[in-house]
Amino acid sequence: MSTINLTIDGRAIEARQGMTVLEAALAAGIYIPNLCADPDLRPFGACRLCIVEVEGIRGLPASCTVPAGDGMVVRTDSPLLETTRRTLVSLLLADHADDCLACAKNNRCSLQTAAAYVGVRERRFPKATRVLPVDDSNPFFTYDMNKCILCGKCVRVCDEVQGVGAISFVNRGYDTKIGTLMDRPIISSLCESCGQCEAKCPVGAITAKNYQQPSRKVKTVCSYCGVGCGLLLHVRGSKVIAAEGDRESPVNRGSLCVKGRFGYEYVNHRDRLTRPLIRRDGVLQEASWDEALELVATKLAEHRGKFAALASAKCTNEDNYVLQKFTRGVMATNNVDHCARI
Amino acid sequence: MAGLATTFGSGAMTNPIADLENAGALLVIGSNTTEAHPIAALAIKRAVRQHGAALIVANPRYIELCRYADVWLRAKPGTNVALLNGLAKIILDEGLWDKDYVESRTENFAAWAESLAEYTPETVAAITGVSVADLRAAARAYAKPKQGHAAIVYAMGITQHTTGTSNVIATANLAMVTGNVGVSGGGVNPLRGQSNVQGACDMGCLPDVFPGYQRVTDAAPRAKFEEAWGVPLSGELGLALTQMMGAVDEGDVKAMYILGENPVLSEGDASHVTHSLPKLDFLVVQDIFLSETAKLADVVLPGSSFAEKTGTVTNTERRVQLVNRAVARPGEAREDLEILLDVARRTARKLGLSEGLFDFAGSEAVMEEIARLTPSYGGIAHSRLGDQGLQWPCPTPEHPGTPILHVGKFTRGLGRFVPVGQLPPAELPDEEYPLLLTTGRSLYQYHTGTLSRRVAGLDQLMPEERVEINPADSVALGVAEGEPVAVSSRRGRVVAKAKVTDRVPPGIVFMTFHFAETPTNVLTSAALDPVSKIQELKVCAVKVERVG
Amino acid sequence: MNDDCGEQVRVILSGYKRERRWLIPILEEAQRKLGYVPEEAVRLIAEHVHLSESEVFGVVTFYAFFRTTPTGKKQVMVCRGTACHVRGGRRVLQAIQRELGIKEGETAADLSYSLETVACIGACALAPNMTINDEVHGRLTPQKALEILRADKEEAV
Amino acid sequence: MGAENGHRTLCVCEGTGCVSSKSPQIRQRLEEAVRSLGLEHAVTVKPTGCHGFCQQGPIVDVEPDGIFYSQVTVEDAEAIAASLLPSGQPVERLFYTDPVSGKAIPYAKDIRFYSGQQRRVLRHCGRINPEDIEEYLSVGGYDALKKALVEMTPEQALAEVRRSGLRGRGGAGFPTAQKWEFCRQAPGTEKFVICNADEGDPGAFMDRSIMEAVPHAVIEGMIIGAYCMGARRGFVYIRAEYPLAVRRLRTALRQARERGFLGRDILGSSFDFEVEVMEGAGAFVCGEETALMASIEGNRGMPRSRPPFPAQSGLWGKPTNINNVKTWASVPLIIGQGGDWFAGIGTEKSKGTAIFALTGKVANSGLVEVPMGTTLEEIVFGIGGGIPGGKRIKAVQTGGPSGGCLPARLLNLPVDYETLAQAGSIMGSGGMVVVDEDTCIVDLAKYFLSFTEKESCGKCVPCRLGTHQMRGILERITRGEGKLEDIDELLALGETIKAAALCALGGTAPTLWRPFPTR
Repeated sequence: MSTINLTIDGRAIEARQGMTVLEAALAAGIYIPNLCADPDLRPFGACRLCIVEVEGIRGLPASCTVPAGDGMVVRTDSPLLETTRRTLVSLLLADHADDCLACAKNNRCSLQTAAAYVGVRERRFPKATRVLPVDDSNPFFTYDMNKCILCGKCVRVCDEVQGVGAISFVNRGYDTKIGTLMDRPIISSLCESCGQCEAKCPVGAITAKNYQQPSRKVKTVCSYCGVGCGLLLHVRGSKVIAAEGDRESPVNRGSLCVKGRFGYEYVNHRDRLTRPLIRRDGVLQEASWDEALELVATKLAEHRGKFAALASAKCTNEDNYVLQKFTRGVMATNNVDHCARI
Repeated sequence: MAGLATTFGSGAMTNPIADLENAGALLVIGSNTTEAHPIAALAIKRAVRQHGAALIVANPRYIELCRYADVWLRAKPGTNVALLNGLAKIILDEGLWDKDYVESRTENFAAWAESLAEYTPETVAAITGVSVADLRAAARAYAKPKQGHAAIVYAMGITQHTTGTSNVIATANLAMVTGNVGVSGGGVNPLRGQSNVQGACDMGCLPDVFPGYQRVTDAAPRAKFEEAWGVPLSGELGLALTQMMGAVDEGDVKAMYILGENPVLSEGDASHVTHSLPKLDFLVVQDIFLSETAKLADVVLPGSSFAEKTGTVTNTERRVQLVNRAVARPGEAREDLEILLDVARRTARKLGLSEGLFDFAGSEAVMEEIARLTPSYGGIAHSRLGDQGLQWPCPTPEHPGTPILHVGKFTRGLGRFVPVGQLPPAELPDEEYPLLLTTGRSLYQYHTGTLSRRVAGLDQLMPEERVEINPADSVALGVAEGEPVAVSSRRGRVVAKAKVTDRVPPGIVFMTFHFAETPTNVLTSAALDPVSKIQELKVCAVKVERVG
Repeated sequence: MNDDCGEQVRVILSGYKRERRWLIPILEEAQRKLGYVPEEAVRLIAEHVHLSESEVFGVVTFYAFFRTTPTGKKQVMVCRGTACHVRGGRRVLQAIQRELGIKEGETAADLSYSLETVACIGACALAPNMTINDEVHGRLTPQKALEILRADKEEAV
Repeated sequence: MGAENGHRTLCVCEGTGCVSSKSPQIRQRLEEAVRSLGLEHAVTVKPTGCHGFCQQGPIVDVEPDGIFYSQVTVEDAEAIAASLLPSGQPVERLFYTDPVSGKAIPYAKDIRFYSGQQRRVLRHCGRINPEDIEEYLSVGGYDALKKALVEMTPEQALAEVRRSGLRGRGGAGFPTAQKWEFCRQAPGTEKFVICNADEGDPGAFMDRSIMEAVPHAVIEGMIIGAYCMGARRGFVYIRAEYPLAVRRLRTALRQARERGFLGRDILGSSFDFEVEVMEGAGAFVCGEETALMASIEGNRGMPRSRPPFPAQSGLWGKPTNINNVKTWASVPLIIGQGGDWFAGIGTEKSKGTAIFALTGKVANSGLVEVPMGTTLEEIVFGIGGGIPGGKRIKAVQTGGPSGGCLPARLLNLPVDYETLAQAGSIMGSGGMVVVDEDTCIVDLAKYFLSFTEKESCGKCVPCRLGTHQMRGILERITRGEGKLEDIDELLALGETIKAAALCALGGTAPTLWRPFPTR
């Protein structure tokens, strides 16, 4: 992959061929405010916050769509850029519900970040008066188009990455919004509830229900189908509170399906077995580990050779290895199988 | 898996999932990929929608992928061999095959080609119900993609038949004759159902092989394991799951240990399982919930969920990946490995065997032994897995893993064409049971529902079983949308609400097996593929009646 | 939508390749034949061109030519081009709204007329203009527009 | 056609304007009258495209005499037919009356509206039957194509276009040859040419008239262009609001195909080319070239950022050239008569003629073709005959919603790309709306803003939300609730939108009042 050299704000920057100016800047640690650019999605160029000045190009091109060119000279700030960005942010804020403190995306909202960066602190335009209905129909996430900035990330991830196309831009001009066929609730669309729209939404327009901030994230592998998607489990205390697709995983590159993303909940379920059970008088009753294991060992030892084990396609390689080793090495039989449904 | 082992020498997905995106044509057969393997389906959809790949879907039921398909082959259930042989015959007759590849990389071509003689398009059309025009369109699209190679993707719709092994061999023959094995964007790609089915197989949790598919009946590997473990080992084939119940009935098996599985709901002719398990003298179930199977146990041991353990799993593309503990276990529940080791040590002690066999400090140490004894895992260690994992075969600590199998040379040397013939399913509709039941999965539930039913949102999205039935049949039976119906077979009866839809063709009903309230597998047949011992869950004869 | 409608859409679809680029021509034909693009048509068309129904709906709602609700038998379009604007087009529109009892973008309850405005029909030299089912009427005054409409209603009877 | 033996042709205008006044019925009645008078061998009645003087329609021309009948009705047909009897006299009551002198003028050439023009691109408009390729061939049609394909290499043809100095007739006036060169040089074997016939500017109907009158000229230009650039497929993207133009274009394409001007191995040159018609569906923004391409592909017509430019990555990501109807229609002239001839009129930087749709508060509305550099005054007061009703002119609006208003004091400006741009407007696609003293400029500004707001695709923030806010401010001003700061806010918003909008629709939307800072 060939590299190119360009100058951004007087700094010499090296970038990979094929990068946009925005990508080159961000990679070099130069922040340009942006709302609709995303490394997983094709350039879109709608929010216009990432405008820059490029020598030899007329006007203020959006850095998220301009390919970085060798020898390019770019400025990311100038009085014109600053006023323009301030006006853009003010326009967005005029059209955006303003209950930041109560918003699930508070403190991780890109619009807040942009407003702080460009220095918008007061209302400049009259507040939009239209109120759009909140769509609460999905069990996992909520659509509130009063907070939508039409960056299109949800539509694009649903189409480009997930290949579902449950939502689309509907109408045009000022009436444009994100919607489904005949404007129905999301639950009655083709939506497969993967929640990738929520993951990509930079503002509070699409939020996970019962969102909580995690105290840490743990990398692991999804427990459902055989694809083996990379997960980041969000943990708070001793509870798994959310799952996020691992962008570094070569398997899913950040994508998840509904089960991968929301299906972790069983881990916390009240039905979880917490103590060994032994059948006494026909009824399973709680017992101590030592009691249970002694009984198991005693009974199994009695049936050496007349034993069979069923390993698990949900357990680890190490678990299964030990079970077959036990079956073959101790129980002296090759009667070991699993629900190999292929 | 036996099918691919016979033809290629290795029974696993040949190409990485991400590589499906590079295919110029895709044949998806017996796989409802978007529901059963949603993220694998993304690569297929991207290939089609963003790179213009041709998509051929072979499925009796209308699935989401049909929306993107250039050709949809709505073959009757149980006619896969005829369908695949028919495609191969057209490819040969129209000269669309890869002569150089066949000559240099394969054997037994002539005998196989001869065996196709009877599979003329007209005959195949009659057997499968697919038009000759669609057969030709599919054969051409698969054999001559506009760009790149052609990939085959399949799942249980191919394997869960009495002819499962033949079905798999037929896909392999098709891929070889068009030069599509051992190349990027090609291959034969079985998608595996559960998070670690591949790993469980790799680890030798099969009655005929030690870890790494080393046969128990072969002296050399047996000697190797005997030496490593310091115990004598049986050279006799063990019982497959599907044979175990019979052995229980016969009294040949007295005790069973079931780790995290729920055969009471997942196995074909499930009543047989429910009936047999109580005959055991002793049943241990290790699980995280009191599953339908655990309820029959003598001892239930509370294990750990994936979020509470550390170890590795191997996905469908042979990628060994790290599972990391995120949270503590609830109550007194213990880590699965710890329980297994404890049971093993205590039992060994009682039998006067060495406990040292199970003296592992943790899962990482277990993997060290696996690597030592399993050539394809030879280079695998927890410390190497990182973000990317490693795809086996990975024989040495320096080996980067193997994304694509059979590059330049098949695992068995030359790819072998194996003639296979169409045979009818074990049970077909008749007067008494006039409809054909086929089973599958839904996106919103998983397997027997043990996990997914305990996620409130998922249960809200799909709260109950719905029997899919064609509008024509619903009219004939006087069944309306949403009405409860009884579905019965020679083996059992269940009740569920009807979903009237032309996703299923007339004469066919579809059900999932996710719901304990509607244990679909009491209906299905226990008939087995003679080689793989997999049950024929995709075809059985049923009748549907109104209830109440 | 009744089955007949679905059948009509299937007939339309049979004339087009299953590629996205035919989406707008298909929608145009459906709009012309059915008077609007019903929900069921959106579904059938989406499947034909390998798109999701929402994506097709997004296209339908982008273009002014398409309707998702039934339109009147007669479609009155009042031009809101510049020439029409400066020559009193707005008063013509107001008069028509009063006469038909519907506003711009609406359809009469008896499905007799729909009223639309159009960016410009390009008959600027005759401004102000309107069209009734593709027939252009120029040099309008509010009075003349009403006469034309009333004559049209008579004819319909 | 000829004048030999006293043969006459009645050219009945069947452009959209005249059709709306029942010109097809007039033609039918004329045919009947001619038959009933036994004149069928001496008189031909034929439909033609737009004569340009739409305001005076329906128009019937008697050729070769050049008698011009205006505002003809069905009832006048017998009289016109009778006038062609050996004893007949012209029908004086149908003569055009000069609005200034009040005199009746029998001949088109004496009418100021026509005599002030220099018709080149429009020279066959109103003279030939647009639905008959024979008529186009009889006036030298497709000769330029033959010349280009048989006598010239693509390079030579392109050089001729370069020599002509032709600039894009659709907006900013980018040099056509240069644009072609970019596409020609772009790597790749699959290339497309597009004719942008999505004439959306309110107040503009030049493209419609050309397509209705001489569709073959557009097609011929496209084939030559495709030959120069190595494109094998072309598209005409045309508004669905122009049903007549669509029909005529389709007819013309069919005839051109039958004659071997389209298809494989055109005129034995081994050059293949095919053209398809794609109808728009009512979105002004699709006149923007990237939105237009999105629409052809079956998407919402939302523009995308440039670079990359269509010449590198256009339709389906392939190199694509888009030109406007007038640009394509100019090409056969350039190849036929030579680039130098074309460059012989106009100004230093703007060569050839400009075509305007002159409308609004002006005596003679219609289609006007004048050399580049003609003054506004000549167009409005000379050709246009001034302002009716003794009103005073206030301004001339050019360039549609993307253009601006030129106040009366600038009437002496010569019309070309640079001058208009300096004055704060643009040449645009050629709409020219005259505004008199009765019209409120704020109201006009509000009109254009409402238009832009309604037609905004909604993709980029400045256009979607900025025009909305600006219109709100203007509403307040027209309600009398305006504040002084509102003017500053309007100007500031205007600058932001201009600087940051994704495409030219948004980018030029708020410029209307720039020449009127004090309003």
